[in-house]
Amino acid sequence: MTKDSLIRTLRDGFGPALTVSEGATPKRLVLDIDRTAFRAAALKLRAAGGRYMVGVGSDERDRRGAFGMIHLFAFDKDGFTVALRTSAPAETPEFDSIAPEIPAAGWTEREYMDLLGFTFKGNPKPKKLILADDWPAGIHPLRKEVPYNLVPPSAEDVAYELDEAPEGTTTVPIGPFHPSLHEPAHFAVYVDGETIKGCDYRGFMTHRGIEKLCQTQVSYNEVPFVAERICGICGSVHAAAYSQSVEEAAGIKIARRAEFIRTIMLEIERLHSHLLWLGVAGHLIGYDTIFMQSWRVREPIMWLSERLTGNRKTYGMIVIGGVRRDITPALREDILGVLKKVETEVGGLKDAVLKDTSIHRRTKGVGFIPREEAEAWSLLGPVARGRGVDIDVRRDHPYAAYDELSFDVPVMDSGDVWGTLVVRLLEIFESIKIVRQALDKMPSDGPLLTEVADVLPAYRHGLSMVEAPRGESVHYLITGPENRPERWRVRAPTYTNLQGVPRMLLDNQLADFPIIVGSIDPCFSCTDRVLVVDGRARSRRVFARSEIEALGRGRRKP
Amino acid sequence: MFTRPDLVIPVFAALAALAAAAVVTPLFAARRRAAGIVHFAFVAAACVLLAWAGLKAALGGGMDEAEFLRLGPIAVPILIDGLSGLFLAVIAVLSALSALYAIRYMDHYPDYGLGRFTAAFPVFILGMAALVTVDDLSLGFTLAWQLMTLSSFVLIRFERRKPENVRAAAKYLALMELAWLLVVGGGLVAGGSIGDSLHTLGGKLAGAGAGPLFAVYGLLLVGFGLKAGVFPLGQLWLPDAHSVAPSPVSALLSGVMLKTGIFGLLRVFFFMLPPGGNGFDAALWGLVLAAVGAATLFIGTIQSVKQSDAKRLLAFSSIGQIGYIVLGMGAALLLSGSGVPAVRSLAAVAILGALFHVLNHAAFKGLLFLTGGSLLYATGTKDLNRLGGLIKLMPVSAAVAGVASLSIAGMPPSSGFASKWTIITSSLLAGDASVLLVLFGIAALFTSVVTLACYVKFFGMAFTASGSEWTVKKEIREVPVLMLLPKLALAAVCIVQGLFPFLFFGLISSALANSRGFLLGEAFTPGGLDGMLSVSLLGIRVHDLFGPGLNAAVAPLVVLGLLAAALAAAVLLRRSAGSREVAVPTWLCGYQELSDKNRYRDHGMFAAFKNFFRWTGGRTSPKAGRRQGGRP
Amino acid sequence: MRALTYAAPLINALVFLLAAPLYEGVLRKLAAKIQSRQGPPLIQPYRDLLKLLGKQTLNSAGSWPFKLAPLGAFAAALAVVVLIPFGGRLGVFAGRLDVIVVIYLLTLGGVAVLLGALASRNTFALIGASREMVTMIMVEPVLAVTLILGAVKLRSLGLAAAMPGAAGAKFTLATGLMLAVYLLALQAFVARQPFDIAEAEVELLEGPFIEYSGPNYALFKYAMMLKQMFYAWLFVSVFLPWIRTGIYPADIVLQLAAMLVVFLLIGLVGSTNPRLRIDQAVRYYAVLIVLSLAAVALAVKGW
Amino acid sequence: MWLTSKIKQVLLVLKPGKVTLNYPAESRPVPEGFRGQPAWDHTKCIGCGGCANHCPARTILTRDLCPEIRILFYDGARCMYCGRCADVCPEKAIVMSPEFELATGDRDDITQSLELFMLTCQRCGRCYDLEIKNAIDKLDLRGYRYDSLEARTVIRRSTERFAPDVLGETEAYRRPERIGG
Repeated sequence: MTKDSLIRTLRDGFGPALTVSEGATPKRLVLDIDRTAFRAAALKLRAAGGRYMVGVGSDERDRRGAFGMIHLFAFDKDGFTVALRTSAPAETPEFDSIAPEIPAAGWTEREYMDLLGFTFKGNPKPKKLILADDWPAGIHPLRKEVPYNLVPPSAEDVAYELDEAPEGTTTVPIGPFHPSLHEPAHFAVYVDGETIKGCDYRGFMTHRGIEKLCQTQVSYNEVPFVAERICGICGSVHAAAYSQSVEEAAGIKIARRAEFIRTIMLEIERLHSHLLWLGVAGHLIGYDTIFMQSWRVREPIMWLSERLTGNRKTYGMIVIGGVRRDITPALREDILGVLKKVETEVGGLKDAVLKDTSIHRRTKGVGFIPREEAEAWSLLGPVARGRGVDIDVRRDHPYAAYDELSFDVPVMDSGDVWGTLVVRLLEIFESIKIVRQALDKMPSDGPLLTEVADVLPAYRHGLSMVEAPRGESVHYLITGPENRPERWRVRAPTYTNLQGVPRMLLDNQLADFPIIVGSIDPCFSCTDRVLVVDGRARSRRVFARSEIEALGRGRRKP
Repeated sequence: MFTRPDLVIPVFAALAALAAAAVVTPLFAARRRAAGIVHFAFVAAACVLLAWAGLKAALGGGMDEAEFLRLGPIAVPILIDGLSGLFLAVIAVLSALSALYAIRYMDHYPDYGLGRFTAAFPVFILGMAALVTVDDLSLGFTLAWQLMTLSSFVLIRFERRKPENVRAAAKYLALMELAWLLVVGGGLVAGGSIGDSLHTLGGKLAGAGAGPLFAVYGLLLVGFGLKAGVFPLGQLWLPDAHSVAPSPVSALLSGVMLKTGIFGLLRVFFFMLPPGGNGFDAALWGLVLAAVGAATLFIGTIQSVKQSDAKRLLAFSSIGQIGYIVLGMGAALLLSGSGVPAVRSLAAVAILGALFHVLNHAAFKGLLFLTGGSLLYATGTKDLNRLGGLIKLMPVSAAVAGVASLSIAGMPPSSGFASKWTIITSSLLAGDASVLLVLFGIAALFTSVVTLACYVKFFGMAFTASGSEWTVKKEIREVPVLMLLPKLALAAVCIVQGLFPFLFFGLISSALANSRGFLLGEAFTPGGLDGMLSVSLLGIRVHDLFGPGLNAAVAPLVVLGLLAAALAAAVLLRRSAGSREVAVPTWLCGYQELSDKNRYRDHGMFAAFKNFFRWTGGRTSPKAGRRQGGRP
Repeated sequence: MRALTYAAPLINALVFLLAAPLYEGVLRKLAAKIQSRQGPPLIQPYRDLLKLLGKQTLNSAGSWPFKLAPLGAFAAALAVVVLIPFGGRLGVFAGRLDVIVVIYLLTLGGVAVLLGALASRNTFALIGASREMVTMIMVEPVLAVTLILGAVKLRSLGLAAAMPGAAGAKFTLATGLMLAVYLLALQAFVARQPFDIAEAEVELLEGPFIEYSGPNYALFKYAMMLKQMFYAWLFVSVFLPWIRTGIYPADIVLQLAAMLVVFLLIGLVGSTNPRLRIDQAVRYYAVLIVLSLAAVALAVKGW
Repeated sequence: MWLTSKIKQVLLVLKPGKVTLNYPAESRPVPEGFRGQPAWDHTKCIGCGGCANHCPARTILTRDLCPEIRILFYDGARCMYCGRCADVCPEKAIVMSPEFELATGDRDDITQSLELFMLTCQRCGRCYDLEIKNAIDKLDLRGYRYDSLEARTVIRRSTERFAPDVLGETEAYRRPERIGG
């Protein structure tokens, strides 16, 4: 549905309750709507083909005495996004839940129940999502009056109440310390024999309070480095997405050469990320040789990054207004050389993996979801593309230099882990293609960094989406008065994909759990970026080795 | 009147004592403990007599021919030979121990009076004893069979307010009457009339055509097979009846009553034959029996693995173990007709194994059912999904259950190992005598691992893993001494059978040698098995069968010694670096603590295996868990 | 000669105990080679064992089966290697025990693992135990048939007849079939990929052994090393009986060398396959069982 | 086909040979421009506090013992090696060294502390004067200072509206049962 016809439909439906305005660019549509029609409008947007991205809640009591709530929808075919905004009075932050119809919105709503103290009437699972088990009720850390470094007293004897297990099943506790999860999260898997009959997720254990920190402590220019550390793998993605959102909000136009360099960094990141995933996937099905070989092939890319940026990961390349380091002709040759080598090696790896019947056996038909359900859960990236959902931000909502580059978006309709595996493998070659094109088409000189004003205008909205290796990363930014974001909302792809995992697990075997969870390439730290402060983790005491050992044993006293 | 009053008089005295018990003990029913003791006293006295007579017949020589108990015109042939003696002894030992166990166990049923129980129990024993004593398929058989069937019907129906118990009992009664009809029908087809002993019947079969012979043996096989519980007949009644009966009765049903079916089959296929085997195709019927046995042991055991109700598991497993016995008998019958003397002696080995397994199964299955009863008594449930962790609360019962489980699984050096070894060895060594028999032997070997799985599960889920601390509300205590005593006695029997199998092989050889008219009698005459099978303190061996230097051997004491030495080495190694032990809680990835929710339940065990063999059937009672569970 | 009969079991025990960790080291080195890694030194497994022996013993069960299990597993494995005619030399047990005892002793080792797993009460251990048992049930017929193949030919279940190459003495169709089946089942016997399903570290965290630590775990590890060495020996002994000179020490060395080749094969297959799921593995084992039964039938018919 | 693909795989993996290094006996040299541990050149540092101001990890702290002595304290335990400090340093007194093997049991091994003797402006009497505000005041504002040299803790600010007794109000909150408790 095109933008105009969408506006017409909505105007017909809601009349004066709805205010339509243009966003920062023509690709952003902003709809302000009365709270009572919020749910109906959201459902209408979904029905019109909008893909639910994420919700943004904000505490705006300081400046207008109300809480704000935004649902973001993407219209991928037509290349525009819709921000559906409403507000609620400070005393009664209540909204109608859209989660029953749009399951992908479930976590967003629960997140704001925790962090801002919102109420979403009709949410099917109004349980704690983000806050620690022992976080006191009634304190909502993202509210402005709560200090960023609040450390409430911790309690040992508190625990999350897991979902009721289906009749006759056993709960297999997977995580937070479990070899198939490389970061902490807890899955309570309900099994009947070896068949998974359900699953409850309790995550958000790597709470770092990044959003709150950046809203209260650092200024715009420091945030990219913090954003980069949201995720260990797709750091550039978050740095780029954050920078773009600031640039969009403040109306900064950056140099073309910098855009190309950003593109190259993003694609190099995808290259190493997909190879990393392939290795991890191999390990998760017990095939460590794939793990080792895939990482061996990946290693030159890491070295290349080191030469390009000064580090293997957390490149520190992207800042607001451009990039920090240039790609010199020597580095250009370096990149091309590495790409050539990697392309050959990945070619061999691809044949070895795709033709191996024993790998087929462990991936085909595993974690199957039909296309319609994948869309309902708003699955993203290779997880969606492996299930026949043809979306890719790079093509649908071009950013950086992607509008000038041509590439294919591989889509598989097998709907299972195998599909995601093939998609990722093929994307490696697309990435190589993109980097080569970018090096060719890049302006040969020009500034890297655009001067940015010391103080950016306040209360502007910026939205940016970046196709991370795992799918679309969304950053939503409201600029603030103190030269730092007033509200910065990060949604990593895993946040959305993870919500679909219990559905993927259903009726599969317990032995497939690692590879199904692994197939979304989960990044729990990305997902958990938002949690404010964990009392225990933030304790500043330095433990001596003997103390830690004693603590370890002490915990295990029966 | 009788040539062997030394055998007949004790037996009849015992039967009379049992009859008296049936009349006298119900009078005490109001005082439960007294009733139990009086009941035990009578039964024990009778059993001593039965055992004495039985062992005497088995060791010292039994009656050579059937003699007649005449009541006016009616004559009932009585035969107490070595084989009868052996079975009498088994019945006696297990009955006495069950009665002892019942003294305290019946406290478990405060809502039910003991009148019916104390009346029916002695009659049940009487019926079984009579059944292995009479030697016809008409009147005497009918009398004994009906006594046994009706009294056991009453016992199975003991908890008569539970509809499923009543249903199970009714099904049992109907099928046992059908079995009776089939057996009596078989006797009639064979041309028998009242007063014909089996030997006479066999004589009448001489010269009969293939058709009538087929009909006679077929009817008898189905009839006795129904009683013994062979596949697919056993599945019809056995699991239901055995699992609902009070545990001492279950122990008797499984430990000895099934063996009366085996006894019947033995009498039919090894004694009641046309003179000189004329017209009787031993190879064919042997193959049929072996096939039935292999199918029974395979399917019964796999069905047993699927059960979560402890007693139902034991009941299905009984079917499986009966399969081993029938396979042994089949192998014996099949190989008996061979022209090669070595193969014929394998037939003797096979029947030895089958009968040894009869003894072993009586001991360990009786013990297991008493264990099942103890679980029920102590926790109020027999659902393995709800049990677990009892080893700390019921250490003696756990140890005893461990012995029984190892025995039935056939781990060396246990009793099950010796008997299964004999059966499997004779099947495997038969070689080109019958390819099928070799395959059956491998099936038996395979099944013995399944049995192991079954009992690892039984023992593990009931005693070691966790569960009862959350699911059982009442305080769990070790069962009373009076219940432990019979279990300890049976455990001792199991251990002796395991470590000194030669004693029992000797007993069985002697019993068979003392049974006139036995098909394989020649093997058990002095010198018959010499040089082929040797039995000694160090074990048993089959050797020099097909030439010097080739043999099969097993010596439980050697295995025991070897394992003990290896264990000592392991202990030394474990202690070598002086590691200290620390108690810790169970590790569940750091977020959950062990609770009823994350406990792995019994029905999930071996899921892949159970799914693969779903086609073998074996109904798990859906209400198994809740039936007994409600009781506080 | 007679002294040697008594010494042979001791020699077996010594050689196996000494060499088993070395073969484990070979496997690890080979895996490293295939994975383009340095890999640990060959003697690393010895160090691992020593280190484990000195570590603290954690006991989460508090019941005696938990403590007995590692002893049982080790004792059973040791008892098996003592019995076998290693280097072609029959020990003192040859006349008293037969291959069925060997089969059951191997099973006993498995039972000990299960007993410990069930006693440790851990969810993962129980799932692991369930898988271990299913694997044990399904591969035992293959082992049994391997041993029995010689027995049905030579009509003896004695250690002398069934184990040292009776099956391969005259290479027949049945032997060939069985050799193939044994090779296919080998990974399952030694619990390596694709059949390390019970331990499955990725989802079950070593399954049955999750609660074991220190010397107890060392005993399990050692038992597993002994077991895999036994299966390698069994292959050499049954299917490559012509590897022999008749001189006892030379035969030991030859067999050890041949076992090294088997281990290389195990390592190669192990590091080029993903782990199967238990339901897939059961179907695979079922095919192996059918094939091995066919081999017996052929052997009985003299083919 | 299973077997052929396996053979291919084995051939494939044997080609590159051994690629891991016998670390730490041998290690790869770091490339030019590598961002390792930042190193301060005390001869160049003018104590402006720009690095402290811009450190995203707030791992560079300052404290003025007296108007003339400023302590610049770098606590490597929290450093994320972004190189921002080196970027903003007006005197290029901070360089990102190639040092990356920083694992240690003692936190002091990766801490740097500079005691700077500050010269005051003879005209205004302050060390620095920027256009808007004194840089030290700016640091105060952000709270990037430490009060206690021993505890190395950052001064914490609370918002006016959130009083600690809000926490007390939540004590009545009934916490859910521990799983399995």
